[in-house]
Amino acid sequence: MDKVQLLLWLSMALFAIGLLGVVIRRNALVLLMCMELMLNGVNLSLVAFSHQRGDAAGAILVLLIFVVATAEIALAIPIVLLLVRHRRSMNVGEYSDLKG
Amino acid sequence: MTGGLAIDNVVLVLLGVIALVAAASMLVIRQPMRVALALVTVMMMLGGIYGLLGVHFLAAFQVLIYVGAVMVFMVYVIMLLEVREPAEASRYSGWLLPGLGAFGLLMAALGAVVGRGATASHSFVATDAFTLTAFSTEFLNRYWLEFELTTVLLVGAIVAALAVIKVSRRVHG
Amino acid sequence: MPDRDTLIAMLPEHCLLAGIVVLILLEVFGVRRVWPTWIAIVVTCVASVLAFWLSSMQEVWQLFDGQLVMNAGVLQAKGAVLALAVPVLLMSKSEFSDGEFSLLLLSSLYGLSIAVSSQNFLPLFLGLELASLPVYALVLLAYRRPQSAEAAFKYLVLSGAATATMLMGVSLLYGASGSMSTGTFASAMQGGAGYAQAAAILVFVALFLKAAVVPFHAWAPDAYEGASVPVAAYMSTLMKGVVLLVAVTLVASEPVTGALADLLYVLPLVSIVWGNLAAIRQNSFRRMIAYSSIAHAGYLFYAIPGSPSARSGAVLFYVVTYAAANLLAFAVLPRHERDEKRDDLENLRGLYRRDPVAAVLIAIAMLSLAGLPPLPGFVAKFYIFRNLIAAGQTTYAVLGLLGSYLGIYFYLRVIVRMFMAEREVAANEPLWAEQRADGMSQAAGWLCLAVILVLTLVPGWFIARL
Amino acid sequence: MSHTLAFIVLLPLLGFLLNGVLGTVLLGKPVSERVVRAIGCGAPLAAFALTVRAFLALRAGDYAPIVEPLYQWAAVGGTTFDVAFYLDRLSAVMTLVVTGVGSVIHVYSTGYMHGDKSYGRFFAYLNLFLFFMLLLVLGRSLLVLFVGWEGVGLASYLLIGFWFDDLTNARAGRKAFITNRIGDAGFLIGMFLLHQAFGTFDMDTINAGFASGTASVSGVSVTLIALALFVGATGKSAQIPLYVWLPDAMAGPTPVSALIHAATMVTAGVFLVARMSAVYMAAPDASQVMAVIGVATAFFAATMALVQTDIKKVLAYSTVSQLGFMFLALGVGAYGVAIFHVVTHAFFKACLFLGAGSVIHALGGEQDVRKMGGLRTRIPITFWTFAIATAAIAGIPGLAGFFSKDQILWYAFASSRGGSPWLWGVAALTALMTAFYMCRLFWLTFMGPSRMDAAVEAHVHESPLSMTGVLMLLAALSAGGGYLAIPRFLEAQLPLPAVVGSLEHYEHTLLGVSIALAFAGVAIAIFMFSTPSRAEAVRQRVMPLHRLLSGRYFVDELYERVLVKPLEWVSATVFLRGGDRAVLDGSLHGLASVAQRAAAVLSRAQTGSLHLYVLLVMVGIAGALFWGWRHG
Amino acid sequence: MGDAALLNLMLWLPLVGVGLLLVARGNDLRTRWLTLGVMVAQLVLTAWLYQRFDDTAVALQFSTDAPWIPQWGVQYLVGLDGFNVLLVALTALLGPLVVLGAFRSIDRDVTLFHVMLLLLQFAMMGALLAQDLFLFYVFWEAMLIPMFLIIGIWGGSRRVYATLKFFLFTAFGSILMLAAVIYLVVSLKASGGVSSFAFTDLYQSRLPLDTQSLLLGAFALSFAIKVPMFPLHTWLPDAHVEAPTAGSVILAGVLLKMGTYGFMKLGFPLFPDAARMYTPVLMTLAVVSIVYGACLALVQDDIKKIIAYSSISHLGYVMLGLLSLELIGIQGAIIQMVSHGLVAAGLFLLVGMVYERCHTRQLDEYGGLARLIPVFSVFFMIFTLASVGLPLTSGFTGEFFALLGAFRAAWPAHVAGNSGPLVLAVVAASGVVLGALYMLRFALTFLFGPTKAPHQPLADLSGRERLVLGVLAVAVFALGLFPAGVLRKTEAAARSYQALVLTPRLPGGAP
Repeated sequence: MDKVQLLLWLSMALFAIGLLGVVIRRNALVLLMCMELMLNGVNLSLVAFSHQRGDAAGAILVLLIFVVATAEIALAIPIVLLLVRHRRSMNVGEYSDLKG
Repeated sequence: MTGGLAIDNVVLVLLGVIALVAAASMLVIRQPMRVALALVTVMMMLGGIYGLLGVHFLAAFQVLIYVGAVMVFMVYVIMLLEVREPAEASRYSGWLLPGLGAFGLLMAALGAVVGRGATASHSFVATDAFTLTAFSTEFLNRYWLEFELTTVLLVGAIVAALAVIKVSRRVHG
Repeated sequence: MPDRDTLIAMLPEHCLLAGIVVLILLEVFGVRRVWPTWIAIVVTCVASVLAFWLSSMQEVWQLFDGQLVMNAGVLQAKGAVLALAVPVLLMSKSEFSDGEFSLLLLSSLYGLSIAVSSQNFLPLFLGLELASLPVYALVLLAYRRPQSAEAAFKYLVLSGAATATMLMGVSLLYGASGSMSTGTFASAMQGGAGYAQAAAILVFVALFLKAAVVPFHAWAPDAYEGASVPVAAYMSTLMKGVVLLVAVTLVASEPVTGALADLLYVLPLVSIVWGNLAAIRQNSFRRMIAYSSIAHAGYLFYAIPGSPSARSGAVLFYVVTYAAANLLAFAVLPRHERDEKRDDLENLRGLYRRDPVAAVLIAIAMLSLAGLPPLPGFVAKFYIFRNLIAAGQTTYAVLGLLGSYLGIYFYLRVIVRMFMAEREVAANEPLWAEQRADGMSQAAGWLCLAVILVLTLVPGWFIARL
Repeated sequence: MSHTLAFIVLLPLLGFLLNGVLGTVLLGKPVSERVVRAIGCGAPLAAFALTVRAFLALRAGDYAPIVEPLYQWAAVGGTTFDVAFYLDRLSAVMTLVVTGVGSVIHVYSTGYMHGDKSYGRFFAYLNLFLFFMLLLVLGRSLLVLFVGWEGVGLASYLLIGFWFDDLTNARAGRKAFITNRIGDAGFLIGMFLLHQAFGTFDMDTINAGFASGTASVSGVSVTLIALALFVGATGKSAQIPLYVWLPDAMAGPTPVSALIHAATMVTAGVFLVARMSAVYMAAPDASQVMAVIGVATAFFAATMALVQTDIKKVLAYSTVSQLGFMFLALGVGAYGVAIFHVVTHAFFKACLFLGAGSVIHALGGEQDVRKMGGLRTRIPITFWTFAIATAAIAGIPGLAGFFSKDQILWYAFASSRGGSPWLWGVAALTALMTAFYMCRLFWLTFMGPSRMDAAVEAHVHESPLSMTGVLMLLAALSAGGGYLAIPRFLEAQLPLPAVVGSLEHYEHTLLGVSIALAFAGVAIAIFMFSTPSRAEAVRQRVMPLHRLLSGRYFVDELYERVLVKPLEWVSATVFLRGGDRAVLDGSLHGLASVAQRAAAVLSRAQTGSLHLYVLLVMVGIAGALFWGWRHG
Repeated sequence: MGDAALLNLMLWLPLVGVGLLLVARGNDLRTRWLTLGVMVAQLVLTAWLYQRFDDTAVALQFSTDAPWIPQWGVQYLVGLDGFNVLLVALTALLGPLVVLGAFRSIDRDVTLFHVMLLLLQFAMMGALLAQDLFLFYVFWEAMLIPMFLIIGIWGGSRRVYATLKFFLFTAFGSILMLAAVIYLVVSLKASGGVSSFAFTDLYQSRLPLDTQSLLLGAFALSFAIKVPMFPLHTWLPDAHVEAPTAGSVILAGVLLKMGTYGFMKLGFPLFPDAARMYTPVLMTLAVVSIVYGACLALVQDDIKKIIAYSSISHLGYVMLGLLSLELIGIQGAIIQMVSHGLVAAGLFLLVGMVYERCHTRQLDEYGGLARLIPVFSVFFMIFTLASVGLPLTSGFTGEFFALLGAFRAAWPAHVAGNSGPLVLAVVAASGVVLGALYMLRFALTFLFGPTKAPHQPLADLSGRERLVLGVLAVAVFALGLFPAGVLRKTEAAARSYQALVLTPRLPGGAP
């Protein structure tokens, strides 16, 4: 079993768990955290490949992902705040006025 | 990759297992605060793995940016929002079972991808891990476009966040 | 590093950047005398003209070790996209008076310009992110009703999922080839070794998500409905168009084969049928347009399995015609002090009696969207399906066309409401003139109409330049 | 005189245009009767004069046919369709009858229609009829003939429904048109087959082709052609099974019945067959069919005429019956004799109808013979002329009908082209009935005591000179017309059939029998109807038969039940309700509602739940990857 | 100015008219007169071109050939030939009459109405004149939209249903035709290397039989819906009933003819082998249309529906003639097209005139109109008889030649042992009886009997109405009495149609 392979499996698992979390968890903040988990999964695979190749590009992408993730969270949190204030609930399932 | 130190590999596996367990626990823990802690755990473990792989500066960033900034912010917000969910309320959405099914499918698919990729890609011989110096020079030479873009992105994000906050001020006084 | 090349080739981006800086400065110093939208319009126009000017030079600039490649086609696409942003800015006046809108839109446009010209996944990723991040805020910006936040949140989560999926694909691609260049994609698509094919699929799934192709479409109707009119217009046209341009860049000039090909045959078809059917029962204009845009995403993606030589031309032509029609409809949509009411298709009932010009313009837009000759929507669709049949995919082309037939009904329904239905005017209803879209929006509408008419009369002139 | 024939045809058209178009459309108000009269009668009289002139020219040319091309109607590829007129012995006879009888009936009408609010329209229609009838008899090509053929149908339609305020009149007109159309369809098919065979519609060419036997008929069955044309003839000439329109056609003004439904139009079928005699000579089977149908029609129509109470209906059935005689003659190859009967029939039947018209005129519109009687002294001219014509049709020797009918009977018996004792027997019986019902009619109308209402009786008056003069003229012709040796005149063109040698010696016997039959019929009628109770007793004794006959064998009802109702049922129930509404529109609406329902389902699938959306994404990614994996 | 330029001017004139109307809007009367002027000008130009049309030449005349989308080989290629010359004349003739006919009846949204009329006129002319498949398709579809609005805005109570049905029906056919068009052009390019949409180039295509069949199916579906042929006709009665008079007139006068024109110009000549293979099927459908349409016309209570169903029946004869592949039949079909255009237009105008006065279309609410409005009745009778196919009217010329052609084609087959066509021809011939049946039922109830009308007193036709109907009546008689000149104009085209369809064009065959 090689190391990169192992890390990849872990990375995939994190990605999938993150996605699953978005599907099944009701709490909006937990949902956001699960999205972070997905990105972490991606990061891991990028680092693993970068390590395997001895190439910096993967690592640089990881760095960029850090920044983007931060920016996304910085934007997401106020939106969630707005929703929570209006809805008095953290339950994402209740944010379903728009449908049909 | 059997050439590496055995102890390294053991630690690596250990870190990975902990990360996996922590990630899985994120799905079942009820309180958001504890979910955040689990996530922090995952991040720390990943930071450790990065370190073990020799990408130390990423490990450092992982801890600094993610754990230090993002998660602290998150925790702060969790504390700020004291919306009490009714205790009897499920932590899960109505899509738990379908979600689990889809998860199974997705894992199988991703697993198959990784499994198949293994046969094809492990012909690579690990070259030396790149150093921080190499990384830095490359980042500043080849990739300063990304640097510029990141800057714009951050500016945009800040403006956006400000705009959102402005809206929320307008709406809720 | 050839700095002069960078300076010249990225003139449109620089111009946008300059605009952003100026707007920030205005904001910082609290200058109120200059209306920010004007600046944004000027900047966008200049950037567009610059892009076209550069494209006319027929040169190829390789920037940053080939991470960005500016050739005539890319620059032309960029010019077109930027030009199409002008109506969006024009119609924003009535909704947004502050500078944020312009600022965010310019940032997003900057991202789009980068994404279009990227030949490397790093700038591509950043460009797409830069394009979408401000839009989350834009969806929320005209907070007229609480649903806007919901819309923004849904858009953010799904877009985040798209980003993660794409990055996973990129990562696998990187693992398989050791390079971040988009050139690796085309070979991976052919069913290359290891993770390559899965990587290609993941990347395309992400594009499907961003362009709202069934089954990754569900965010679009909610997001559009919650967003204000100019933002919905922007999302449904420019954002979607750029995703498609990116897709075309990725597949380069390779024929699509393998599993990805299957996806590209089936999913667009499902999209066309689904979007067109679901639109039938909508009562919200924006939601209807959203479903229509889902169907149009289907048509657009059918350009990819079409014959490679004409892909980019077909996509660009389609994007321009589709966007022009969509923007036209949004621009002249009658106003209402309540956003939900403005959105309500009932608001269009008997519009011809109240505002014939608006009714006729919306009708033209609808007919073009439905792909009925002689309007350019038809030529665009013809272009796409011609390529598909030329590539030997007659069955899917026929099915796709049949799917497009399903769509005719709901476009006609709008026309029926405007022309063939009467509405009693409530006593306290504002005068017709007050409901008419403002002058700037109308100007945007006429602009789009001009584009449509030119494309109707001399489509060959335009196609020759693609 | 290169365009005489054209003028003959076009003059009545001019009359029609002047009276009809100018009178009705342009001025919008009625033109004075005097102007109408001048135009309306002037045109046929001038046509008659021209016909005489043309006839003289024909004779001067030793009866070589005169061909007068007018213009080329159409040309497709190498095939041309010309409008040309053709005058030979046959068409000369017909033209003379048409213009001659036509003219006098026009004159008669000036009196009969006096005071009608649509005076101008009437003459316009009559002129239109003449135009088409002349087109029919003078056309060189079957196509021109067909134009006239359809045209006279139109004129007949318009004239039957002339008093259209009463819907029954208009209905009768429609019935005539439709029934004729059925025949026309057959005619068309026959024409097409001829064109297939000869590549032309010119009848002289076709006849020549058949006569010489050199024509390549290219696989087209002559019998089929002959039968198809005969179908056309049964329509126009009121033969079984298409005779039903003619009795109803009596709804039109009486001069119309005289002109169209007795003297001229209804004989068009006879003319057609005579015109195309070469075809029928080549088709003995079809001729046999024609003879049988003819005699059957003659017989059944006569039986129906026995019990009719409407004066015009009796004459109508009599006309059908006489037409049957003509077809019998045609069927046994005696074309000239048939035409001879056409001519004599035109005289006496026109006289009868016009006489009946005079009676009706006198009685202010009464048509029921049961309410007449005793008119002998009140309207003497009518009485006498009617008497002569009745005698003529009954076959009293010396009068016109005797000659022609006797010849028909003879050839039916002895012709080598299908004559048989059976045909003769039935025809003779019919002749007996003819004499009987005509005499009955005559007796009931003129003799015996008056059965008129007092109000009617008060103003019974003899008709004006314009009418009585015409009656006298026609009576004279009815009396003397038999001396025109038309069969011999036509023999050069339409040779009489050979008589079966072994039967030749029966000629005089048969002659005696037919005279006896005529007198017998008259005698029985007088015996029965001179004492009303006797007739009533007979009626009572044969009540079921009487009901059957006066119900006209219930053929109309049968047609209604078998043809009209089923057609309506199929159209309304099967096609409209079943086909259009249920199946076609139904499946369409079904599809539409499927689409609507699908739309509803898709719309409901969009629940607004973010979880679901992401789940879709998740399944989508997994599915896409699996697809790729499966794909290799 | 050259004749080609005149042709272009004629084609584009309505669009110029639209511009004028937009400038001069606001005054209804001015709008009407302007539109009328434009239509008359077009008619004059058409008349000039018609008499300049050289009937001996097979080639396209007064043609313009300019690249439009050169990358695909799409040309702006228009011109007159024997195929379209009569229909162009018919369209131009009906134009002013429609405007005149609607002079009083349209009082709402007058400008829009006339703009739509002009656009429709433009599209119809374009579809007829186009000699490039892409251009044809564009015009073909462009006809729908103005008609959609005309029915939908100025129609009766169920107008929205009717107009949507009309649109969706027609568009369905067009969509499949579009696929076929693309396939045809792509395969032409793939086999021969020519990238062209010009009819003449497409006539050179060689496709295997099964491909031809599929493509013909797609084209035929589109055209058959337009004609309309059984069982694709159900849109027509609804559309006619709900449409305003002008809409019905154009619909019956020109639009339906587009279907048969399409068959003649495109459907059969493009795919001759398939066309010959499927002739029995199509011919059966044509005859079924004749009978079915007539039967349905027989039981309608709505005066417009009677005429609508009669159209189905009448156009069956056109199809019959076209399918006979006999020169006479083809010529008959062409004449029948024009004739039906005139007659149906006349009848719809008449019905519209009476509807304007009485506001009901129920047949049994009328009676004895001949007494009330005699001039109207005379015209009504003329057009009824023309519809019945009485000699001397155009209806006879068309029906007669079409049937004769069908017989001439059927007989050899019958001799060879295949009696199917003959049976069809005989049934078609007996259709003339049904035609008389329903039209005379109509006339009987409408014109005759005791006078009955929902609105009395009725005014008889005005001078304007008389003019409109008079022109049509003259045309009807002219075509019935002197068809020779008209037939000469189309003979070359009929021949080339015949040759195109009769010549096998499978791949690998001798060229």
